[in-house]
Amino acid sequence: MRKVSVAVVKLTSCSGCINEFLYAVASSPELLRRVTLVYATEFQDLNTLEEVDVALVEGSVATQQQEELVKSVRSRARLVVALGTCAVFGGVQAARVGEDLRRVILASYPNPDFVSVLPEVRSLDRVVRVDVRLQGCPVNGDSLARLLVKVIYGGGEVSIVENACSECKRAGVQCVMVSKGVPCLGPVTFGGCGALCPSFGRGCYGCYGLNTSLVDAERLAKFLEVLEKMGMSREDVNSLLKSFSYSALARLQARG
Amino acid sequence: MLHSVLTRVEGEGEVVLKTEDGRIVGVEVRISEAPRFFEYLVRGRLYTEVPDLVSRICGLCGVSYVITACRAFESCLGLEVPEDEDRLRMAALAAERVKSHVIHVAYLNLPDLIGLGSLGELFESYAHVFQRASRVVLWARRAMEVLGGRFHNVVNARVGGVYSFPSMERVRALRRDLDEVLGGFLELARFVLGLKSISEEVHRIRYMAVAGSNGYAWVGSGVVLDDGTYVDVGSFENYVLTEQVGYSNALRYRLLTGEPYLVGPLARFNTYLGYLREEVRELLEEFGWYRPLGGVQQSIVARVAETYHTLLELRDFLEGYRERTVGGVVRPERARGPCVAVTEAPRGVLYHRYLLDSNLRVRSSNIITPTAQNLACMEYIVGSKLYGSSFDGKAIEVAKSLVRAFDPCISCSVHVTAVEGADHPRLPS
Amino acid sequence: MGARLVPRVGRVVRVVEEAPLVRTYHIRVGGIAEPEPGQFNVLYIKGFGEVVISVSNYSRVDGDLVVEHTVRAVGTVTSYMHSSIDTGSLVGVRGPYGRGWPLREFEGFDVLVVGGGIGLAPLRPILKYVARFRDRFGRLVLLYGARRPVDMLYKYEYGEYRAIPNSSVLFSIDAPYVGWDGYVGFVTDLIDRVDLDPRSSVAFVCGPEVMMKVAAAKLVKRGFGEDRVFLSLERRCRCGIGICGTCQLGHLFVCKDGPVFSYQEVRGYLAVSGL
Amino acid sequence: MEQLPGTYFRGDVENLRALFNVIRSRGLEPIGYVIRGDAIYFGSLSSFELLPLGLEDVQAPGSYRLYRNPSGFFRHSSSSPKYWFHPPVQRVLEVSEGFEVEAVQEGGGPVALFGVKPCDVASIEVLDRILSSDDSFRSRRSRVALVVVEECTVPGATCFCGTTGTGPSARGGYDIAYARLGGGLVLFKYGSEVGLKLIEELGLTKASEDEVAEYERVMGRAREATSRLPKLQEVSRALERSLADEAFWKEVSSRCVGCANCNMVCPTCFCTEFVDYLEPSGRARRVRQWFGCLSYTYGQVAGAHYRPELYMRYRHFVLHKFLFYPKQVGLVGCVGCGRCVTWCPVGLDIRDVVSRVVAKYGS
Ligand SMILES: Cc1cc2nc3c(=O)[nH]c(=O)nc-3n(C[C@H](O)[C@H](O)[C@H](O)COP(=O)(O)OP(=O)(O)OC[C@H]3O[C@@H](n4cnc5c(N)ncnc54)[C@H](O)[C@@H]3O)c2cc1C
Ligand code: SF4
Ligand code: SF4
Ligand code: SF4
Repeated sequence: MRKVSVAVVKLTSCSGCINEFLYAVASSPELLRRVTLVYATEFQDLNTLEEVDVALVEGSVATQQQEELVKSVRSRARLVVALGTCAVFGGVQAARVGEDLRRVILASYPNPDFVSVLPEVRSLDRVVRVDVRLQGCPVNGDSLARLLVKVIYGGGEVSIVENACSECKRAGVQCVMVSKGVPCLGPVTFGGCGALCPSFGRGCYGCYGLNTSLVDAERLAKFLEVLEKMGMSREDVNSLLKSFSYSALARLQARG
Repeated sequence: MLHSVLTRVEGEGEVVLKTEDGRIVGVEVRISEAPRFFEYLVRGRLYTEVPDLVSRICGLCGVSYVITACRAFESCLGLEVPEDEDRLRMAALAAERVKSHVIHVAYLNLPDLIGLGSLGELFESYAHVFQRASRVVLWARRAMEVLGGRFHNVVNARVGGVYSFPSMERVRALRRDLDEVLGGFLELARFVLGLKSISEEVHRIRYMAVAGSNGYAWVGSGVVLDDGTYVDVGSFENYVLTEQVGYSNALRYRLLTGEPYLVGPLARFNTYLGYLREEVRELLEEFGWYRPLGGVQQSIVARVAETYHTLLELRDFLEGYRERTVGGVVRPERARGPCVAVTEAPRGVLYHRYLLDSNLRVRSSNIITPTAQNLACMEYIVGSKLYGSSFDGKAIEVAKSLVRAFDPCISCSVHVTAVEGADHPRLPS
Repeated sequence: MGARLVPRVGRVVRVVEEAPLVRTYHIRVGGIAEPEPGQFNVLYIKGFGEVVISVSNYSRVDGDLVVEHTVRAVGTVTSYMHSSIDTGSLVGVRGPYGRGWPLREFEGFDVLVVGGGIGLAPLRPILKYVARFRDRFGRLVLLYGARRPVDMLYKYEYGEYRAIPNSSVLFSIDAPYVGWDGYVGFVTDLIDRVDLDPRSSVAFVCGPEVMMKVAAAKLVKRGFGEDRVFLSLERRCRCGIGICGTCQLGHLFVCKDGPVFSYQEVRGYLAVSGL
Repeated sequence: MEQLPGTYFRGDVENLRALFNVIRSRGLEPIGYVIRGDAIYFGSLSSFELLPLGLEDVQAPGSYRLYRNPSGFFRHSSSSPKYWFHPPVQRVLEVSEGFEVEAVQEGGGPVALFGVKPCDVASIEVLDRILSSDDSFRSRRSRVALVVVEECTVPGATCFCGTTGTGPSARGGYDIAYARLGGGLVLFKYGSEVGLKLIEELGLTKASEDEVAEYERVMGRAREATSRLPKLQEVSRALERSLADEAFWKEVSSRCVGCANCNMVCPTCFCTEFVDYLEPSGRARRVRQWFGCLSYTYGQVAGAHYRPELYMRYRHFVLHKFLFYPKQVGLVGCVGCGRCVTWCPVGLDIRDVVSRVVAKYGS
């Protein structure tokens, strides 16, 4: 029986995606049996990072140490998976980027000199090569389990890029934007959550990230006009996008 | 010399034992988890957006964050939450406690008690225990999915209530499966409560829990200390001292007297022992645990008791559940004073305070998390146990297991703030 | 109830390493029809997905077929095949599907075969067919280009192709290579060197789409009728039987109306980018 | 069997209920528009009360509202017959550890389309042809034993079925059609022997001349309201000429965000993707699910993309309906329901595109 060695690496994040990993393996004893955790500070004591088949990396890179850690992980891992929105896009912590760092720190700490972080918050792919991206805040544990099984068998997942709306419609959920006038980021957000927010009657706030293979800056701007008409200010959408799609947004802006 | 010894906690942190001539002379709990500055991130945001955002502080107890933020805003904006909606949110909070406790008890703490290094080993040698635990966690996950949308960062809570009621069909299915889950849980509980390796050591510590809760400790109007002192949520910040140390990314807290204090399951257990349900009491009595707990390593008993209690409460909730339509959205005009609330997160008292500007956007905030409050206590307990003893493998084990018994969730502890700086208008007390 | 989407289970009986990232799988399978040249099968790799692969040859063994599929590892399923599917492995097979090369219609004609890279795979059955029914066709000319000599498929068979009476075989590679004394440049350049009478010839082309467009334009310029130039096209193919819709090229379904089309049928569509 | 001129029958909603009950008593499961929560879905109608009779939808580009209105008229919601005939997610294969392949079988008894709109009935005919080799579709299709159509006396603001010739009155392919007129009057007609028998069984009386005249007046108005677009042949011709006009297609699709809502709500969009599931034990499952041509992956292959830009995919959507569908199956793929207009979150309007293309490329 084939086993894969897995490293679970945490950067700047909340551990939510790591917990989805825990769920993924706990949900199936057979899966657990095929995973050898070789590095996971959260679950075990043994912690030297050797060669691994898969590194699941949660979080974004916000400190010098993390940058070094992730590079060393890359050099030892066959497959690097960016696990979750933080790793794929930067995560909520990226909303501080571009602000005066001292002011940022002072909002939380009385003594800013004790805290050392980088001014940028980088998604994983801006530091190392990433093989698989699994977005979601948190990542969908079932998709992660699916991927792990395929990796264990020596393959991967066929990628299908579509927006949250497709999932929404397949699930038979009525569009909240069109039927209730509730602003929703679903039309520009990666699918993967199963249209969670709309299925609870609320608008999507974009935690699976902005799908830049579908929208460019111009289309996004026009879409924001629509949201604005529904009562959601540009400012609020932008802060959501910065929180959940930081690197995608940066890419869009760079493309012009 | 410095020796780092900690792993198997949520997030990144280490316990550093300082030695001189081979003897331990100091203990530092260092939180190396990178700070995320939530107090800054919520600035300028409309109050309606804050719950979803602060939910990201912790991947283990997001519901607590969401509910604390919602309640903080509801109180200052004068919003009434319809009773059914409140109960639905509280049920999600309960499911979160179950999940968090079982993960800690079975996956993180148990290996210490039965002398194993990791989850993998636990699975190999105690498959039955592992499976029972997993079943409870998976059920709790489903409960959170049904009630709140997902396992972490639930989406079905808003300032003023919830977004929608789950269908009867899904709730019934949950209820149906609960009996089996409860049965399995009881086996797990008996296994744990019967362990001889739970330390009887007593720690002389102060503790704090939410007060004014209706029943066992969930949410309330303030906090209560072990000596019965009641502190209203509005003056919480005046009763705790904030400190920042150079070796850690997390703030830490003490009582005004300078004493460290404990929050979390043990504090709740000791404060609310009489409120535990009959069935829980009987179970505890079976193993001689129906009594105030004296040391942090006994927190596992509190977790088991709370889990059982909570599962039974959830059973009642599911049985009484009726599908409804949600109340309308009320758009308040202005906030009356600071927005504050306390909640019992799985790891203990969680405090939020926000100040809103006239556009109902956050001007400043302070979030005091349970683990941050426990840090000083951790150092104190490990220090008093190990001070002067020789640094060796045994000392490391002792330090580790003591810290782990706190179930420190480090992700959240680095998002602790704040002594009022120039940036923060001081609260009227 | 997807009877048509249900594969037969076959077994890989032989694997030939053709070139870097290209392997030919010989799969023995029962209960499927004999493929026409240019048709394809859909191979199902359990748990990972299906891929549409041309039949590059086949033979009969005790009532079963052994179908040969030359697969280049380019994406998820094909890479997995290369790493994990070997002699003895089970593979699902559906097919044969699609409209193949119209060989029957062009009996008596000279046959020009132009292939690029992996595109030789669906053309190979033409060579076998002409060899088998030699007297039904006129001259046979094969033009085949690859990036490097090492990338050329079926190297072990070139002698066989050359040995077909009244045939010629010309090769090209993209850039000079040590030890290569053949043509260097695009395979489409070789079209100029072919002395076939376009009025009595038919051309069968397969390769990257740009190469096919250039080849077709050149052939037409040389006097081949647009209805005498045939291309085997590619689009995203999922079902193979025209019900998933993802292979549409204009109103044509590549899987069931094609994959082989006359240039006449598709020229207009191919001229519009992104149609 | 064609309707004989003048053979209209009169009745009311109670007769409709009676018809519903007769159908059920014959062992047919009525399917149609069903109230579920605060929305209307297409699916099994377990009771007459679930029909959206007292509801009214108000549609506009990018906007849909449902109101309670006893005298209101319901057209349709985002959910079309496609949900039932060509379900959004279908299991195709179950494969064991040892590679035994099992096709997923799906049973079910006969059904009756009940109260389904003419445009949606027409959409089923389109699916009929395009999915003729889809076993799953055909097996569901073959379960339809009776068709009861509700004609649209008051079409919605995004409807253009008159242009596409698919409404607002029933065109054939039905057993019974009825129209709800003012004052609770329901006019019935039959389209088959079976339909006529049923009408007789209900004991309906012939409609008066005045009633028929009123019916014709109402339907005429409805037809006019939905027929304001250029002729279809002209649309196809213009589209054919517009193929390579990149600038035009970029311009008309400039607000599109590629969400594929239009594809999902369109009753004739049938495209699907396949998803493979693998269990740790080696058991596998293949699932087929709706997939929109506006999604990024549509046209993507390993190492290349045939429609990398969004305007190309939007263009394909429009072309497919009006230009390619006719060549593929001999029917225009658009049935004029207007769903893609209403349910597009940015309100992109296919009617505009069609008019503009004719304005620019029409003869
Ligand atoms: C008629 C026809 C004949 C073909 N014959 C051969 C052949 O003989 N040898 C060979 O190596 N390749 C052939 N291909 C291409 C082959 O189908 C793709 O290389 C293969 O599907 C890639 O699958 P993947 O899962 O590795 O790639 P991914 O990029 O992971 O693709 C995922 C899915 O998309 C579809 N897809 C992706 N690329 C293509 C493509 N180029 N064409 C069609 N569908 C695609 C497939 O359904 C695939 O499973 C043929 C394609 C067509 C249309
Ligand atoms: S294209 Fe639009 S109007 Fe036409 S049938 Fe589809 S959804 Fe209806
Ligand atoms: S319009 Fe697009 S999704 Fe719809 S059927 Fe045509 S190709 Fe498929
Ligand atoms: S046309 Fe509208 S509904 Fe269709 S993909 Fe574009 S934005 Fe979405």
